[in-house]
Amino acid sequence: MWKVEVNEKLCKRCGICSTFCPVKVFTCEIDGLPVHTYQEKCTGCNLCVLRCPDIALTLTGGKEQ
Amino acid sequence: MWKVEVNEKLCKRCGICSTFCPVKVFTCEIDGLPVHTYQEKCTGCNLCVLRCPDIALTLTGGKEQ
Amino acid sequence: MKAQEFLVKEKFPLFWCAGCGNGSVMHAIVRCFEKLNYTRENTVVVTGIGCWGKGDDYINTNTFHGTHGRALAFGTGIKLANPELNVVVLMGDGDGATIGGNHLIHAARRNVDVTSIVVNNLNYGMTGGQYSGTTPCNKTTSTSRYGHIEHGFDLSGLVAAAGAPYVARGSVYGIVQLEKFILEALKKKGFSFVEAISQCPTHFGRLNGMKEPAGMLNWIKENSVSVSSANQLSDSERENKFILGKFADKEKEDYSTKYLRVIREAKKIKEGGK
Amino acid sequence: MKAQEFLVKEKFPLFWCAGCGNGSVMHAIVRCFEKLNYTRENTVVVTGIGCWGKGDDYINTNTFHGTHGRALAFGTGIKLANPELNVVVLMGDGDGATIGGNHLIHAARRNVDVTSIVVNNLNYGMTGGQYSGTTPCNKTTSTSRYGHIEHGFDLSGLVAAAGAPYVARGSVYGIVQLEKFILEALKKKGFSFVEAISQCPTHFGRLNGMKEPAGMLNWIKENSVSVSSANQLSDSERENKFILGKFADKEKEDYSTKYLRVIREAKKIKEGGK
Amino acid sequence: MTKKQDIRFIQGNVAMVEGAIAAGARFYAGYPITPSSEVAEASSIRLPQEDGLYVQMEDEIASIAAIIGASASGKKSYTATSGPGFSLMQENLGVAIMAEVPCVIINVQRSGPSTGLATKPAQGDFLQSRWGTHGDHGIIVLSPSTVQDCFDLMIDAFNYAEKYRTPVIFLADEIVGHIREKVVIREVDENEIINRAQPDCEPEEYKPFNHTENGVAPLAPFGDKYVVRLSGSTHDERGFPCSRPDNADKFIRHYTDKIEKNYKDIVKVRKYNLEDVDITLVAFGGSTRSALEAMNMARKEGKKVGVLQLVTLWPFPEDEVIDALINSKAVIVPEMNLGQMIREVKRLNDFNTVVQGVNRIDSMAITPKEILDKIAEVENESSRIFG
Amino acid sequence: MTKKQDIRFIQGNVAMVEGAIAAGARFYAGYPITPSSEVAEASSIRLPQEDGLYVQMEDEIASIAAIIGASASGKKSYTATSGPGFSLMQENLGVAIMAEVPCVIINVQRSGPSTGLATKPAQGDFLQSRWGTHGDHGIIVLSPSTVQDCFDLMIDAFNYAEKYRTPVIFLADEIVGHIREKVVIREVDENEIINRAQPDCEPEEYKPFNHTENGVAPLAPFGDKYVVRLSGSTHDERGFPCSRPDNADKFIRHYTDKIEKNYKDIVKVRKYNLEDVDITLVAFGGSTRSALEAMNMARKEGKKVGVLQLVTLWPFPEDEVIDALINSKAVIVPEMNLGQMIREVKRLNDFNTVVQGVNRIDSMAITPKEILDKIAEVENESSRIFG
Amino acid sequence: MKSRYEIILSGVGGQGLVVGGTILGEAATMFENLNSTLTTSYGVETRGTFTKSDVIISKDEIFFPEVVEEDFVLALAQVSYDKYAKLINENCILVYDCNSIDPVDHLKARQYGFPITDAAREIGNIATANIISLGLIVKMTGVVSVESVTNVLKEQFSKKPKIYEMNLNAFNKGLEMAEQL
Amino acid sequence: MKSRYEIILSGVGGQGLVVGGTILGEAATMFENLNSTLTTSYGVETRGTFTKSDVIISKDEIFFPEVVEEDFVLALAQVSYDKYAKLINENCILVYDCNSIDPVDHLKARQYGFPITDAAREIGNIATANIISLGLIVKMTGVVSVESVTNVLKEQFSKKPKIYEMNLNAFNKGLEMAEQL
Ligand SMILES: Cc1ncc(C[n+]2csc(CCOP(=O)(O)OP(=O)(O)O)c2C)c(N)n1
Ligand SMILES: Cc1ncc(C[n+]2csc(CCOP(=O)(O)OP(=O)(O)O)c2C)c(N)n1
Ligand code: SF4
Ligand code: SF4
Ligand code: SF4
Ligand code: SF4
Ligand code: SF4
Ligand code: SF4
Ligand SMILES: [Mg+2]
Ligand SMILES: [Mg+2]
Repeated sequence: MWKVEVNEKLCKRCGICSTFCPVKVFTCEIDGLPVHTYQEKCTGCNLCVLRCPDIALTLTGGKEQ
Repeated sequence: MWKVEVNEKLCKRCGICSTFCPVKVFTCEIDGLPVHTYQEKCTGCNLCVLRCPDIALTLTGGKEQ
Repeated sequence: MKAQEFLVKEKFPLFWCAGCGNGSVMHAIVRCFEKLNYTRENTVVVTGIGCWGKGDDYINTNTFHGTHGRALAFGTGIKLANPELNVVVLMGDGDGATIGGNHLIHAARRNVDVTSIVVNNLNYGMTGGQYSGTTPCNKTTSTSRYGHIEHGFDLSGLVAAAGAPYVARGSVYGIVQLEKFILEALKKKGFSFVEAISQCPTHFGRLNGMKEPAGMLNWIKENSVSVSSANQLSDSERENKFILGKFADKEKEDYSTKYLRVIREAKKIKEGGK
Repeated sequence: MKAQEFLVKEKFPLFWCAGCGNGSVMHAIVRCFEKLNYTRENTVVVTGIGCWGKGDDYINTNTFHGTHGRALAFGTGIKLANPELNVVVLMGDGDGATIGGNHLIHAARRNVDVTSIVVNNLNYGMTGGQYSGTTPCNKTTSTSRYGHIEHGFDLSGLVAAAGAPYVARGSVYGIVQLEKFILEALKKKGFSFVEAISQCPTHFGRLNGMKEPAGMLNWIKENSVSVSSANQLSDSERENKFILGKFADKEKEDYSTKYLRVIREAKKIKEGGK
Repeated sequence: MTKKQDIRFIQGNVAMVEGAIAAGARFYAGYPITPSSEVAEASSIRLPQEDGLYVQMEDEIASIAAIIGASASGKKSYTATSGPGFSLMQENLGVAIMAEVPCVIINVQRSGPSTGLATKPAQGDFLQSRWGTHGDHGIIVLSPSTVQDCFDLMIDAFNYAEKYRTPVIFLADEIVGHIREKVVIREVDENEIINRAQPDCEPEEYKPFNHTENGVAPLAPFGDKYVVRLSGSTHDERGFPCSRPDNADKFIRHYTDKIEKNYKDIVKVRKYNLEDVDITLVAFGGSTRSALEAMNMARKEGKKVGVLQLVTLWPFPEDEVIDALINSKAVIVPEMNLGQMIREVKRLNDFNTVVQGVNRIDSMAITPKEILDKIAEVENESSRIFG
Repeated sequence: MTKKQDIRFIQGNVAMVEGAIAAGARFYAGYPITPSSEVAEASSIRLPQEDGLYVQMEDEIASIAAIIGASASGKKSYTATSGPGFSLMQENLGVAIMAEVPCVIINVQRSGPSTGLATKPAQGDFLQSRWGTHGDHGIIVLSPSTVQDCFDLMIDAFNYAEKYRTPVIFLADEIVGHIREKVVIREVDENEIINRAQPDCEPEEYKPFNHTENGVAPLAPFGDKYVVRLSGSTHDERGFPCSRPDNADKFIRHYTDKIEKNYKDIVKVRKYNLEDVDITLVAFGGSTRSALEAMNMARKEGKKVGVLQLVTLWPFPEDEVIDALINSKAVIVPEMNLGQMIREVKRLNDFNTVVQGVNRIDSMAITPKEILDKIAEVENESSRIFG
Repeated sequence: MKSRYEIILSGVGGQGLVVGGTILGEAATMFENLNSTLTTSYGVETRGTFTKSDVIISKDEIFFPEVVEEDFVLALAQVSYDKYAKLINENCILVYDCNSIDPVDHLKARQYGFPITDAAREIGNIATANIISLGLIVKMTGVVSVESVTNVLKEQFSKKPKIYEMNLNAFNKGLEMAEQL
Repeated sequence: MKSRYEIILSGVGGQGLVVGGTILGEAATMFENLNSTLTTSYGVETRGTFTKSDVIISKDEIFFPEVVEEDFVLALAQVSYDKYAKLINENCILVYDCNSIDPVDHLKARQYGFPITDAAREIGNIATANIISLGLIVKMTGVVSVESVTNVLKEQFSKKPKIYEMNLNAFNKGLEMAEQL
């Protein structure tokens, strides 16, 4: 399973990761911090990581795990 | 008959009029001043006048004359 | 007014070298002024610095002789402040396309209704024949004695790509066509651009084995092709040719016309209170 | 070296606004550095002034932070003086295409082997969202409150017309494609150019009714078409779209390589006695 | 509501635009730069409301060229920039000087050199404003210290430009450009406004550079019944190029003389408590505010301190500075640079007056306290003089 | 044939190129302009012969940027221009100052302002060379008076640039740039040449702006084992942007101090017959030649006239000028402008010495006769002093 | 009121402190016969980092426009609280947003925490924190009258009734919160 | 020879006067132990209008490089002849091209007309007029030796034997013409 981790210190709560996740994996906390909620749906496409303007995301895991 | 007159004071003896006259009407004097020698061949195309960089030529006359 | 009356006859003979193409282009321009019934008072000729930039010395209209490369920027102010004026901007290839290249592409984009006429003699005539932004590859100039290694702009292609509604390239050899382009350009409402391939026998000609004043003009003649036949050429073949013809001719609302809408909108808001 | 190691982590978080596209492009660039095995020592990142022009603050290689609009001119000197260096020039649309437009087209023509990456966010982010040379017609900016009346450049089209051997346009939304273009551009021997359509939510987005940080990126997404499908569009349709894809990709000997011939020739003549 | 139209609480940069419009300006061309961008923004909103035109050019070089061109077409024109852009304008500034085209160039100074600190104040362009362009020339430079100045003095700037057919530099700084304070935007009386003289001769006789002994020639706009030749190259009365030495001599002197010889008309200073001083603070622009505060504080301590504010910076107010040098035991020059204006003061000091600077270049305003300290220091050092 | 290699009869502009090459310069970027174009032309021919590189840029702004970039890559670099181009270079001159990148900028002065008279001499850029770029800064300016100077002094120019990590202005004029005369092109001894200091620390420890008390930090070239951050914005020791006031203060002072405090090393003057003078002619550049001729003529008439030639113009040779003011009854300053250098001389004149100018701005050289006349005039006027 | 009152509005970029200061200044200069200056200090980084505005309101002409001795400090972000908490003296009032700031004890100044962010959320727009703060300032200092500020708000938003309403609410909320002191 | 000899070469742009002056200067400085300066005056109009070169040859160092008192004037065009004919004094030699210049009488200077243009045509290139003139100058003044000038020509054209020959012919032609005086 894939896991996307958010670095809270770097994240600026812009919502880009969640808005454009092809499978809508994220939910947002009240202050906008994204949470990788529906983790099981995550395809590991990495797009959120690539698009995040604040280099705040890391993708780990994968099918095998 | 057409007549091309050369203003000696303006002409800089560049040879453009004579070089590019479609019917080779001009001859040149020793210092390069063009002379409208074979006047009868002149078609009145006006190209020499238009191309002369020193605005030194005037075309007069024409078929009727 | 007659073409000849647009010329400052007292300043003749022209200071340009024997065989220089500048005079031919200037002559064509004043013929167009006559055809369009321009007056001295409603016309402004704007120039930069260079041999061609001295064109305004011989033209009898209003003139503005600015700095090297900036003629279009002066011309933009002149026109926008009084859209009734016919503003004609004369630039060399150094002036208009090398140091002034940015003003050229932005003027094309901005679409202010001025006409620019670049005499492209492939080098800096005025300062002694150094290479410019249009000097062809492999040619010799006073600063490329070992052969020029840069590629010159396809200037008309560039200006068209920048968005100009009217762009055409002619040559001093093809003077009749050139005059037609100039006439069309002057008539065009919006930014118009004419490139005149011309000869600098003194520098470019002499340094490239064309000793006679007429030699470089002959070389231009021999290396010219029309836009339509150029389509069949390869890239590198194209580069060694002068492609003559129209590169753009379309309608596009000019800046001053559009600005009337800005004023209308602004006043609406002003009157609506602040 | 790993992409992350090219970043100056101690300077994080990035100073850019929430949702600004600059960070995404910067991330893509350092990923390419990793892929190409660049080192900090053999790479120089050159920037101008602007929000994107602060990119070098976060990159760990050699850097040169110059003046607004002149990054390519500094980069030209850096590269020509040491052709072994990887020279990457980061510019905004104001920086690279408005004040710096002339350096851009001449660099494209001159074909010095540097890679330029313009982040085109359609306005001057740094100074408060004024219109730039790429702002689309009718949009609102802090200096076109009544609607912008100029047309923005088709920047990639312009750079291709100026002679660049490699030109491509991507977007922050299409980040994978963008990264591919950057990689190709870095690999290209000769002048290469990548335009990244990006979002400035703070100014352009906010003033044009896109309030959320992600709003402008979404707008970019919705208005993008590929080069191939753009061929079917009319001129005015094209103008309102972001046409993504490659505009040029050809081989052209770069300046430094050619200059070796100049040196050879010069020495021959020197040794022949002067 | 009438009140509101008169009194506003706005930035200096915005007041400059209102001043320009009041002076009759209807054309702005510029390129944004911190800390002057509000001048652009306000102009883009306000000018079309008054049938004027705002255009953003591709750079500062084009911006100054466009305003010169627009002025030649008869529109009063201005631009605004800061150090980096002002440096870029230097070449074309020479065109305005040489072709004698009125225009106003606003420089809102920031911390330099080079890109420096864009949002921070400085006064490091004082000497550049006089000598930045190549070749001999004269120039008028005015410097505001309040938002009210930004309005009122801008009218003077256009008036001088029109009267003397010359570019005028409006040398503000980040402090004055960005401060918000009360300003009275008044309707300006018509006869407060100077417009360039117009020819009344026959069109054939008109020569755009046929200067009278003490003045400048009338300047017809393009598009009128006159034909006008303007040129940035050395030219004759008619505007044709001319390389005769006597002609060059005449015109180059003219560019300086028309300004220097009208010193009395152009030079403005403000005198605060100078009737009875030991120490005069000579200041300009934003630093004047620090000087005035320091003066008030010093007076409270019973010290005889006055302020000479130079409103006109160039031509340099030599007479007034000389008076200050003569009438004071010490002159202190607070400026946000390493000592540029003080050079001029020292040049005039044939009186052995103590002249000292208070200089700050760390991008912070000079505090009144620093000036007070310097006053104390000078008093101590020269106790024999004061004693 | 050996002789021929040493002695040549060439223009000043061409000798400058030989001087630059002898100094180790291997990179030229420029944009042609009269009367400096021969520098470009000779460079385009000579540099590739020495494995150097010549590139013509699209304008002067790009030209100075390119030489700064090339210098950052480790090549000694130079450009040449005249007034209009020098004005355009002012913004990026600030980058060289701020990023402390050595380079040499040749300005062959012509008659201005603006386009002026392109082929005619003047010395109207004297003060611009000091104050042309915005913001506080220091700068080194050297001025040649002979073709031999064009060679020899150019080596000094590069040496100063490298030693102090600073742009150096080589302020020539049309007279010196275009005159042809004898010049000895010598092979320069290696230890005559200064190259910028190189770091010897560990790469991680290297900070490109970590200046020592009295000097400048070593500057590694791009591409070496060090990582180098250079910036035209206000930055810290490592080259990162920094807006702390104390940092701004430190660096802005440094740009001036590193030059002013090394006055003794940088200032060069030449003294002719100054041991025993009544009147000292203070001159620079092409006008020095007129002054020397006048001196010889005056000496023949038995007048005690000497010449102080300022070879370094900035930092201004204050000590030497003060000596002249003290030791002479009168100082005459001949210059081809309306009196720029004389301002500096007057600024230093606390001695009531008579200071007068001989000024010519009509694009002609000052003749020795004019100086002689001024000498006579000064003698008459101040007969009480001389009496 | 003192004849010269010095206020600092501090926080991070984007919190509308300049707008707040401008409203104060307008109230003072346009609706009361006072002088006022507003200066702002920010870095190149206009976004997300420390900024402050100095507002001076005075019966006399104001020369030096920077706050020399704070009478009132508003802190809307931790960075700015930290910066001022230690600096200011006993005559100064320090107001901070207790939703986002951890206060320290034993200050010389009198300090008051208010849930400004919460209140702004309640009003429906977090961007109204600056106007709420205005209410606090006006109530706690009396430097300008409530009426003057509402006049300014009215003129400012005359063409946007909804926004006017929201801001008026915010201002009143601030007044209220101060009332409860 | 005088210790300082002042020569003016005048005509219109394009006549090769600078080349002529340079050869003189090279001869003096590189092959004789003399000093020399060459300065040229021309307008923006480098083409077709009046230009002149000042050549000074001296045993001493040369400071002021402009001719103050002409010892020798060469005029290759009517404009330049007209300009100098009246100015120069009795000690000066004036040489002009009698093919293109109408002289005036009663000059203070000693004047000599030579058919320089004709001679150049004869040699096969009108551009050699300047070198022919050199021959005249050298012969008539002795300011440098014939050998020095031929040395310069040899070096200058070492790689173009034909052009060298032509120029040598032209120089000799000038010497010859002066001989016949
Ligand atoms: C800022 C500036 N740089 C350089 C020059 C010198 N200059 C004058 S004209 C010219 C080039 C002329 O070339 P071009 O524009 O092609 O005109 P041409 O002489 O060929 O007609 C140059 C470089 C100048 N006057 N100003
Ligand atoms: C010569 C000069 N002019 C103007 C500026 C002010 N300035 C700084 S950045 C900028 C524009 C930034 O826009 P862009 O290049 O598109 O970058 P962005 O901030 O959008 O990333 C401007 C006008 C400057 N620094 N220097
Ligand atoms: S894209 Fe990045 S910065 Fe934006 S919300 Fe997601 S993690 Fe945070
Ligand atoms: S990796 Fe892809 S699917 Fe998973 S959260 Fe990110 S964008 Fe969504
Ligand atoms: S083209 Fe004109 S200038 Fe040339 S030779 Fe003919 S007439 Fe004379
Ligand atoms: S008019 Fe035509 S045919 Fe007649 S001379 Fe001229 S070019 Fe030749
Ligand atoms: S140098 Fe060239 S462009 Fe200039 S006048 Fe002569 S031929 Fe024409
Ligand atoms: S202002 Fe725009 S470009 Fe600049 S950081 Fe913010 S979002 Fe990005
Ligand atoms: Mg040209
Ligand atoms: Mg941008």
